[in-house]
Amino acid sequence: MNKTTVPSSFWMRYRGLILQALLLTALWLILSGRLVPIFFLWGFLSIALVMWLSHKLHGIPLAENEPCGATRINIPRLSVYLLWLVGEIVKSGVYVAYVVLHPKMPIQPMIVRFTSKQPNVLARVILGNSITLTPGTLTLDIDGSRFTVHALTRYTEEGLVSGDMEARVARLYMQECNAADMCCDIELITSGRGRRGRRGK
Amino acid sequence: MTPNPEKETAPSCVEEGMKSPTESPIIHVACRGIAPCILLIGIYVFFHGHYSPGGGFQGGVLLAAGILLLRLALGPGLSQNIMPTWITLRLSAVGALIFAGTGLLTVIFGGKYLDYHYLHLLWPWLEPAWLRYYGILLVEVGVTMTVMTTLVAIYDDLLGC
Amino acid sequence: MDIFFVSLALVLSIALLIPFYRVYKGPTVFDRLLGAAAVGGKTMTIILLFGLIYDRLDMFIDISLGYAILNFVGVIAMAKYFRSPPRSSK
Amino acid sequence: MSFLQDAVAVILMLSGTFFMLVGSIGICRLPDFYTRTHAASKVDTLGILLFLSGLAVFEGFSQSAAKLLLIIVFVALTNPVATHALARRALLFGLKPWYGHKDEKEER
Repeated sequence: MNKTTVPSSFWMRYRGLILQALLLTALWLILSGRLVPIFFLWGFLSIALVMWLSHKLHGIPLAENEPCGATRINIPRLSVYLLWLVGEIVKSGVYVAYVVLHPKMPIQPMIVRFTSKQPNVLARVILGNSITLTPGTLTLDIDGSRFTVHALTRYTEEGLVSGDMEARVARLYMQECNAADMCCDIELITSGRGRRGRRGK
Repeated sequence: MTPNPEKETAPSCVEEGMKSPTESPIIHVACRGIAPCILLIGIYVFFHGHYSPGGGFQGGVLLAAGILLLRLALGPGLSQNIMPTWITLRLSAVGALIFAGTGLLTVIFGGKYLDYHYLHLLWPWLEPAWLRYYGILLVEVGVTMTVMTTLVAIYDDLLGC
Repeated sequence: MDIFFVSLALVLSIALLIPFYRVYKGPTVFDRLLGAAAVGGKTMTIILLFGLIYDRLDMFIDISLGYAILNFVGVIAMAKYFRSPPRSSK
Repeated sequence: MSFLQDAVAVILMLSGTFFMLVGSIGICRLPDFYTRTHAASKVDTLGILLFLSGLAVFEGFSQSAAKLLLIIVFVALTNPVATHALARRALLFGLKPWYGHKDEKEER
């Protein structure tokens, strides 16, 4: 495992564990809903048990060549991003419902491959899930930083490779980035016989 | 289109697939993030068997689901950290022992099998309602441990490790 | 309001039965799995509707939460299991 | 207030049921596995989310609504992951996507 720069302050160092404990406490309070002392005791015991079990997980890296806990996500930006994602879920549902209900079914499926310059593996995971939730695109595979995406129509593919969403995800981790050069090495597969289009940027 | 020639010729034996960790980072990260929450939900279901549907068996199944999710994501090798294979059968024996032992304890104290009122020799300061509560909780601890560890042990045994 | 919930449950059960066509007919095993996963998601909502009809929503929410968890774990496990190469075509 | 609450809940639940129905139809109607996965992942997720939020509005401010929010978060997190797992396995399995009517004509 690579040795990462250990953040100096207590908060930055144990932020993951503290946040997880807070999350589990909230989960227990929502689930239990009984404000009786004995259930506080049980809750404390079970949260301690789960924290002890999952604390062993923190040493395992998320992916190969990827140190664990190397970068910190920006929480205020994450909440803004989640709000934006809710809007995208609604849009994508309406769009695919329109495609399904349209009598002619205007689809032209294709597979898009591209390389995205995301800073770390968590950003790639967030990007992959967001691609699945945004209109007409579905993540098929992530291999390193190479994404394989199934797009329903030409229009959705253009929205995908414009790099807007990638820049949004990358901004969760970095200060600023340019949407134009997030997404490179784009490869379109539009037919079963190896006819491919290639667009470089 | 041939999606990915190297991957298609990868070892295709089912057991090899189940033994290796998940390659896709999405599934890996999602399973690792969700598994602790599932474990907590399992413990909640087990503790609240009195008030809502649930209890020993259901809680045990959910706990086993959480551990199996980690087994699926990390592969059997790394997830030995969470619950090693050697401990599963022993824990299930201990669980059965707790369950049967609570019953036998009441028999020893002079009552019928699982007659919780006779547990007052163990905890003389408790009222009968609480005695019942703790007795059932003790039995459920045994059931939960047995169910959870047996399910995990079955999975490990199927993989042959 | 009860009539509304019952009719909603009827419509939902129609929506639940349609993917069974895909489970029965599906040309590949993945189509069948997809149909089964879709059935699972709708069953979860039907359980909640039954909770509303019987006025025991707090109880049925726990059931549907457990159902959602087991559905997810099942799909992940099956997706990991079907790794063998396609058999020689008919 | 209560009337408004009920009206919002009914609208949300009706639209959720509609989207779930459309998702089911899409699973049967679309031509190949990958396009069906689109229907299952997006339309169904939206339907379930709308339905559950309708139920939460109907319940008002209570513990049940909080638990429903929990299920909403859980479904929104896990549904795309589950469909991604299936689609990825199909891709590695070697299942070929369908590329539209144009191709079929050319091949004849």
